[in-house]
Amino acid sequence: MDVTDTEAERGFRAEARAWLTANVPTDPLPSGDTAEGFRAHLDWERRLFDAGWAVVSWPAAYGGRDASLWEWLIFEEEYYRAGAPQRVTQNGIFLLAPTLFEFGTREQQDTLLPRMAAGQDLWCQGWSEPGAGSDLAAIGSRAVRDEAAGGWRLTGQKTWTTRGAFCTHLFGLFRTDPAAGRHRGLTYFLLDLDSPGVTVRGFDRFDGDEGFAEVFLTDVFVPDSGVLGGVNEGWSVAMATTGSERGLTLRSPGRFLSAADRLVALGREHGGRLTDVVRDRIAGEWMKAQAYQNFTLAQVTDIVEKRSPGARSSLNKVFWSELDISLHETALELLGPAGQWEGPWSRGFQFSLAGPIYAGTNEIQRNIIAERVLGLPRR
Amino acid sequence: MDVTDTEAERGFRAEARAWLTANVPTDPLPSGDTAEGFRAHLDWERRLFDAGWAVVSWPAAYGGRDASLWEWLIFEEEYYRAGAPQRVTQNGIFLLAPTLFEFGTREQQDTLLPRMAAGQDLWCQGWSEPGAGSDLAAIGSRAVRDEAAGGWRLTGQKTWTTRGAFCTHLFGLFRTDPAAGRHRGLTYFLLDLDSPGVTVRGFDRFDGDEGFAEVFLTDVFVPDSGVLGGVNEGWSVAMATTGSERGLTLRSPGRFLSAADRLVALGREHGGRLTDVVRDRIAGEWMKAQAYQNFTLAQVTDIVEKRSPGARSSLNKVFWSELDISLHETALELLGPAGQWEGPWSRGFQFSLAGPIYAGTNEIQRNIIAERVLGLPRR
Amino acid sequence: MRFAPTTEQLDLRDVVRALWEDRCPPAVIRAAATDPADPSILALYRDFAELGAAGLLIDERAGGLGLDENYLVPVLIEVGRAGVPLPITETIAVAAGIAGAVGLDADLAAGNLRVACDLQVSVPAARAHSADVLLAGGWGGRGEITVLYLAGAQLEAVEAMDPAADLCRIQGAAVLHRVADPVLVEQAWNRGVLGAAAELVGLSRRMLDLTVAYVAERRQFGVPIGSFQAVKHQLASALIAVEFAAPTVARAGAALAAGDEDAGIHACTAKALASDAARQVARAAIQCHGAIAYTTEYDLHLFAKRAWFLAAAWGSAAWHRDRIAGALGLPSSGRGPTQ
Amino acid sequence: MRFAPTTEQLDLRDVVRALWEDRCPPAVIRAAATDPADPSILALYRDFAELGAAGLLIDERAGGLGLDENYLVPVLIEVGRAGVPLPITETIAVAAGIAGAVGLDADLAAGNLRVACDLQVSVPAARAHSADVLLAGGWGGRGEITVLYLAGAQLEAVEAMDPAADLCRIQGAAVLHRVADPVLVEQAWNRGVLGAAAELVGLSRRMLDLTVAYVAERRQFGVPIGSFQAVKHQLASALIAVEFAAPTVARAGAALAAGDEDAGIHACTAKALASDAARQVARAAIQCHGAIAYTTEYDLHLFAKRAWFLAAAWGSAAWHRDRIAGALGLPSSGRGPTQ
Repeated sequence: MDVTDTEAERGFRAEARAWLTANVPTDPLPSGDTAEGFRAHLDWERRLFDAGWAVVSWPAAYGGRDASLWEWLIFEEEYYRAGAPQRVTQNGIFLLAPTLFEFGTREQQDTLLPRMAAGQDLWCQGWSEPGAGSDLAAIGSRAVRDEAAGGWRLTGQKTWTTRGAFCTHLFGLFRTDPAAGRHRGLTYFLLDLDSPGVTVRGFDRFDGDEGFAEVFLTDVFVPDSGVLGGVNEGWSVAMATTGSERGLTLRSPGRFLSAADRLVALGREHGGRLTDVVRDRIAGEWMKAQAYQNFTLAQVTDIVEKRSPGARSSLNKVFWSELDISLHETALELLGPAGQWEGPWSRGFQFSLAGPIYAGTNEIQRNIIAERVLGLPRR
Repeated sequence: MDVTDTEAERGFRAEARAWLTANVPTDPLPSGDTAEGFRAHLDWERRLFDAGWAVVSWPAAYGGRDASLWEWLIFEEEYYRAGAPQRVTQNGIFLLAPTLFEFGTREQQDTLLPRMAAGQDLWCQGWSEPGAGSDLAAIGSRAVRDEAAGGWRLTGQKTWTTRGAFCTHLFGLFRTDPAAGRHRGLTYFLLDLDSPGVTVRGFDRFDGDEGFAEVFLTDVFVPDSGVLGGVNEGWSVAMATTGSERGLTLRSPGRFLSAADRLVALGREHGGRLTDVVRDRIAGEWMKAQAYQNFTLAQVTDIVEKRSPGARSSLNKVFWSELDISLHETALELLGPAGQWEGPWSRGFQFSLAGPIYAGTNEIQRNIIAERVLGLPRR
Repeated sequence: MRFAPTTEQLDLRDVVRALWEDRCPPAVIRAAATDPADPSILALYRDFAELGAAGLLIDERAGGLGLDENYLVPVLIEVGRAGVPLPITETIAVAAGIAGAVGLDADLAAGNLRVACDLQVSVPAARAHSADVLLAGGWGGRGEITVLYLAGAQLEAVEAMDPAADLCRIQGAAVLHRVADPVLVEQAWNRGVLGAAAELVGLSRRMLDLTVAYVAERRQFGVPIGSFQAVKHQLASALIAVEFAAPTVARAGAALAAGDEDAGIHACTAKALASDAARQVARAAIQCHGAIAYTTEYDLHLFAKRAWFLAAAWGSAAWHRDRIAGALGLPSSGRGPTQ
Repeated sequence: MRFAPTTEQLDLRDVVRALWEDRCPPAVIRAAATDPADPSILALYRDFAELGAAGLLIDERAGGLGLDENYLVPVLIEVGRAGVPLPITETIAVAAGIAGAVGLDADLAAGNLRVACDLQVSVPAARAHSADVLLAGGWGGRGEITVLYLAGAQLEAVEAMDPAADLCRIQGAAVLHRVADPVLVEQAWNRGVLGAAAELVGLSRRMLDLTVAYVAERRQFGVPIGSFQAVKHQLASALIAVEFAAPTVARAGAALAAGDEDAGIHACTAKALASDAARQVARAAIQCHGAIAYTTEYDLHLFAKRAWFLAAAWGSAAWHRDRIAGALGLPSSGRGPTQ
């Protein structure tokens, strides 16, 4: 066990902290899930990119710093500690990019990754459909071969597309072989939302922001260069991305350590009315955030030493999503009726409720844990 | 809404309270789930019977008082408030007797009920088998027709038979038509444990008491008078009893009101070290006991007015069994390390853990609630 | 002993339920979120008052129905079920006794007066835009209650999670009366607590109904998602919470109606259980719906947000447990919850 | 940065695990419940000491291994997994530093000394019958620790839920030494807390293993009961609790080994999470087993009762949360838990 930064890591941490301290906007930006807020966040993303902090773990050639996983964790910790803005580009950077690195052609990587890092192409995710949510393999949107044009014609509907109304590109699964079984016959496509035949309709999320979109596609042409991985191999390609989403990349411990610290600060700030009951809960939430960090450090060690976490990343997903809710519930309990007013904790509470639903519901995650980690029998 | 006793009910309550005050042993009896304790409890049961309090809701002819359901609730409330001993005859009185009243012949009723009320015949339940616990319909013990002798030959094994080592008689289900489906071909038998071919082996429960028994049957003869309800109709006959077990009869609100009051008293007694956290939990437990009473009063009203609670009795079972655990957990939390010592709260805690398991596991009860109360689809 | 509503109580409930089903679909809640003083919202109150329900607790001599809390509970459960964006608990329950003391009872019974409450005299009042009168003070059933006219007052909106909460800080309202009678102040508080508890039961049932309907119809993996045990058990647990809170709310209503000494204890118990039940139901309902719960186009969020709001109002569950613990003689550090 | 045991730590763990698998089956726990001073129990300790593990934390000059808490944690997890009915945490963890200060370190490292603890000086000590020395005082890492000889003392048994707890009130033990060095007293406490947490992780894993094996094999309704979602989800949740407690225990071990300033905070966190996890696992394990869990013939109860006992010892989860809250600067009423 060695839980201290190396000298190089200390230097990396100091550099990140110094830059963030100097550059993080002092006033919070408007929500990145509104048209206006999205623009403000994009400006921030571009500043991050210009200073080399947008994609620290990527190769320098694509705008990164070749940072190790440990350095990435350090950056995330500092990022959240500094109260820096949410990453509105995260669906591209954290979900699509790992897949591009693993399955993309060199040409796809060279073309798409630098533009993604720079915030020029803004990617949203096209997994869910009205009839395919938890049951992703039920996807019905179709892609039909257009041999003459050297590509595919896409038709169907995607929904729950986070920030879809503000993005420029979409990645998602489409059915290329309707005769094949549920998981087979799907292909992973990359497409420009400006293509003819695409209509995007934004709609409001729980907390009032226009955070979702429906994407309607009618005979949308995508050239062969827009296929990621093999034709009819979309399921396994997508599962690699989903693995990233469920695993480390989306939810770094820094986020929860910083949220727990804010909860503790809230408790101190309202110390005059802090009951022992809420105090006990705050301590419990703080401990869970520590546990999440410790679990993640162990998991990163495994990844670094080539022991794949596999289905254990489902433990991660369930834990952080439930921690996020209980942490916010505790804050609302402390605030009393004022917890019901518009504010960072009430917004955070609403947002947290989505955690056990997206990226594979916690019910599905618990099935995975039971079957693949504990080895319980399937039905 | 009228939640006050009528004048007659007030009189009944006063009479019960006076008798219990004068007669409940001041020192607690040894556990009724040991051989010695069982005898002590039987003495108590016989005193109850002699004074007419053993089976208040039964006809006077069988040793009861023809009490209404409301009076029965009043008696139970007073019984627990007085700290009177557990009823070691309860499996007969509360589980078999309702079935005898509904399905028994006049002769069975006249023969068996008075002896049961008087504590002369001591009945244990023979439902579970090693391979048939939650899945009661998987019963494999067989009864084969012995036409010549005018009865049946029973062979098989029953288990988890509460207080089986101390009882004189067993009621249970046996398979009379092996060719019929799971729920069909079962018959409800009544038999004397002294019959040739019966072996009873007591075994220890969690809390160290010899509370369970295995009953082995080899070619045990039971005459036709030992069949309750029709041959091959055991399932529906048994389900009526199970309904009683899951419903009102076993768990009267008096038991939980009295346990909640004892918990409150414990909190006051340990007031010097009572934290606000435990205080909050005690109040919560006390409230749940009130809720259980209120729910039961509504349910009794429904029964009195001929609106069957049906599957709603499963709500009852889940609620009291989980209340019983959380109530005891709260007491152990208050007591700290001393909660781990042998004592009424640690014994009660261990006992409470069986609640969500027996009389239909809470998993099965929640299935019933979801499917039959909420109307969710079966698989 | 009889623990069930009477036929008259059931009839009243059915009439009120039918009114809301007809006149208060979710679109009305959405309209209130946009403009809480929308004429259609006020018209809705007139329809309700025409049933006589505005004066439910008011003496017949003042034009009321002269009924008691046994009737109030089923009516307010229906208010909760429909998510009615009007201060009905405040008007027909909290204000009824106070109105009698200050000569406003006939107006209130006639449906000409709607009331908002600011019992902590610092907290924004809910639904002030659709109220004519404000009751200030009386938190916990103690102190005095000031009756103020809202005409001419300045209302400063406070944005809330519940889009139909219509929270306002109020300044410049004219003081009309002060009521210091401890019996009336305590009664007003207990009725508010009871009313919030009843609304929470109704809200819980509405959320459960929506969820049961959704999971029975929504298919994934080739079956309705309601056939999965994980969904079944979450909803069964949620139902248990509601079905044990509901008779406790009824019991509190009966205790208040009978003037029982421990009526306040029953009201505390009812509010604590109904608040916790509603929060549990909201959580299960959102989780079992999945992503659609998370959109504003679907109705569930309207009821969930109202439930969270009411669970935190009129004393949180923890506040009521603290009060009960005190009544049970359990010693406290003295740092109990304040709201 | 590297957050994983070293090869040496894993090797030590494997050796200890193999020892218990061979020598400490559940029958040994049952034997200890009947006679805690049974010679076979003491022989078991000699086998353990022969591995050198008795002196794990003791200086090599005194015949110990001179290792640190990074090695202690995996060893004590195995002690928990096997439910070893010996005061191992007390002897090899709590007493190690104290023994050095009073010249008992060589005896302890040689396996000639077993230690029981009564840190509150009023609470019965666990496993006193198999101990030679008692440490009294030092609760919470404060005050002084008295070292007493148990030879000739009167032991009055206190019956406990855990049949192998061997709880005793002790009188007439001869005082041998007093240790007031605050560093040693705090270290002894932190190591006890860490040790209990590690044992709880091992107990949790054992209970989970038993349950997973049972539900995979037990059939009802024509299928293994482990194929029901309700069983799967209970066990998945239980696993999550353990798998997030375990690295936190490892982190506390590392912090103590490194002498970190906040090592005590990590130890508190570890004990709180491990206690809550073990209680959750015990509950899920019993429920998923059904009736068989409820018999003493089956083994599960041995581990569940040990887990409940340890969860309540060395500071309950609530005690440690209170301490953490204090360290985080959260104001308190001052009426925190005392144990």
